[in-house]
Amino acid sequence: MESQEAGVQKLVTRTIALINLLFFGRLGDFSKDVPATIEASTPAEIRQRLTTDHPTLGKELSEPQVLVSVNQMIVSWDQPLADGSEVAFLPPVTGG
Amino acid sequence: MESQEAGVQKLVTRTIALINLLFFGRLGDFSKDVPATIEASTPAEIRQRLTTDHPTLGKELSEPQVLVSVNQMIVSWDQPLADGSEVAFLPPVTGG
Amino acid sequence: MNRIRIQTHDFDLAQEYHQLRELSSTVGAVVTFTGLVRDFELDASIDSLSLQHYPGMTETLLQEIVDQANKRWQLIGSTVIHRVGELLPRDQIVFVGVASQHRADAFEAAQFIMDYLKTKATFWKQVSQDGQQHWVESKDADNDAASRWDSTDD
Amino acid sequence: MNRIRIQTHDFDLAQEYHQLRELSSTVGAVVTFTGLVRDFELDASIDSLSLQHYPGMTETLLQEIVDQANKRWQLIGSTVIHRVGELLPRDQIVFVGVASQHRADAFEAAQFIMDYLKTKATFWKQVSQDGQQHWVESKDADNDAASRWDSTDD
Repeated sequence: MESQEAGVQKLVTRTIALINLLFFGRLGDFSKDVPATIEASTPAEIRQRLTTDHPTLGKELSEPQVLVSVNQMIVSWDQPLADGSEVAFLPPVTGG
Repeated sequence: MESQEAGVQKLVTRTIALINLLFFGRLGDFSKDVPATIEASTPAEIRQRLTTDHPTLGKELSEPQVLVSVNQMIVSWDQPLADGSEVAFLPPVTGG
Repeated sequence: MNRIRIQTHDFDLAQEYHQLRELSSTVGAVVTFTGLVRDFELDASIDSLSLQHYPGMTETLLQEIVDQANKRWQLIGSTVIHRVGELLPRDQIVFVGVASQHRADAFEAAQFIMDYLKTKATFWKQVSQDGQQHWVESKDADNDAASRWDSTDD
Repeated sequence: MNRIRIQTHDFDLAQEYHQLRELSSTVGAVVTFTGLVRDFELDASIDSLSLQHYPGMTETLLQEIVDQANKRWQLIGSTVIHRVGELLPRDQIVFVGVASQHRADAFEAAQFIMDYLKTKATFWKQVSQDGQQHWVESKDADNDAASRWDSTDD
């Protein structure tokens, strides 16, 4: 939030985008009072910001097996985010 | 045939047994006029004696892939035979 | 011909098999895998199972897995069905069917699709045991099963 | 529970699957293999297929193969059906179904049974092509498929 204005105005090093959040599997249990959207420039920043208000969720998201997807593609945690992106946090899958 | 009498009388080194013959797969095509039974002491001897009257069949039976069974068990060609045994000649199988 | 379906309702093995078998007169082998809900998990009996997935992404991932299978083996057709929602012990949960000319292709592709589905496709299982619900942990065995296909990957 | 049948009449995959699935509440995986008569052999179309076997010995050999599979893998049940007599293109010819707790056992056992059946069980195929009948030659690929199981044999 502190750098939001600068980012939006100048588009210099990073854009602060409005992101739709999704949490699957066990992560859903820890994110019941998390807002559906957040402003952030990377998945790593989302995680960092969520950790402030939701430390338990933040800890879960930091587990090395948790993957992150942007618009349904698995990406790295420092993937730059565009406005309106759908960011999902995915614990290890257990289907089949 | 040459040693049949001696074998039956003394039971010394080998017994001449009356054997029921079976031919499967392509071997059946070469054995249409082969009698259903034969006297012999081993599968190898059966093959040798069949070769005399049925050279084409004999050649087929000498193919290395042909297996022989006695009473439905795969055996070696020098397996001693008991009277009434069922000896079958088996080309490579092709089921499934 | 590759079909992928994610659905809450049950599937009929006979019907799926029939479709694969009828794809072509060159079909010589059809392999089917059906996964069933077992009545226990970690040695405790389960009351029910709830399956969540990530709509859209799951279909994309399954399509990628099936595409890979088609690159690696000579396939005539395949069908992948995964159920979601509430399931009970002994219910059918997943189906993979593969038709090919020769049996090795169908066997290996079906096993490959299942191994990858287990480790890559966005499904999550929650079991209900003694009135308590908890998420199923992923299994090392599944990761091992999937990774063995990596070594021969193109 | 292991079933072995050699028969002239057709079989019903759905019925065989149902029996395997219902064996126990611990069944988590059912793999089926169905072999179909293709309409060509060595690039020539076929009119029909005639399957001969060695009654008695075939059943014994199939039982040995199934026993070996049960020693090597954790199986809940299996079914092997092989048809004999006259068959037409697209007819079902052979079925192997395996039920187990975990999928790897069912997949591997089903493939093992088929590979061994192809090279050990006393069946012989004769095809009719353009009014001419000839016996099918055995395939090196089948021997290779079967021998790969030898290295890990007990």
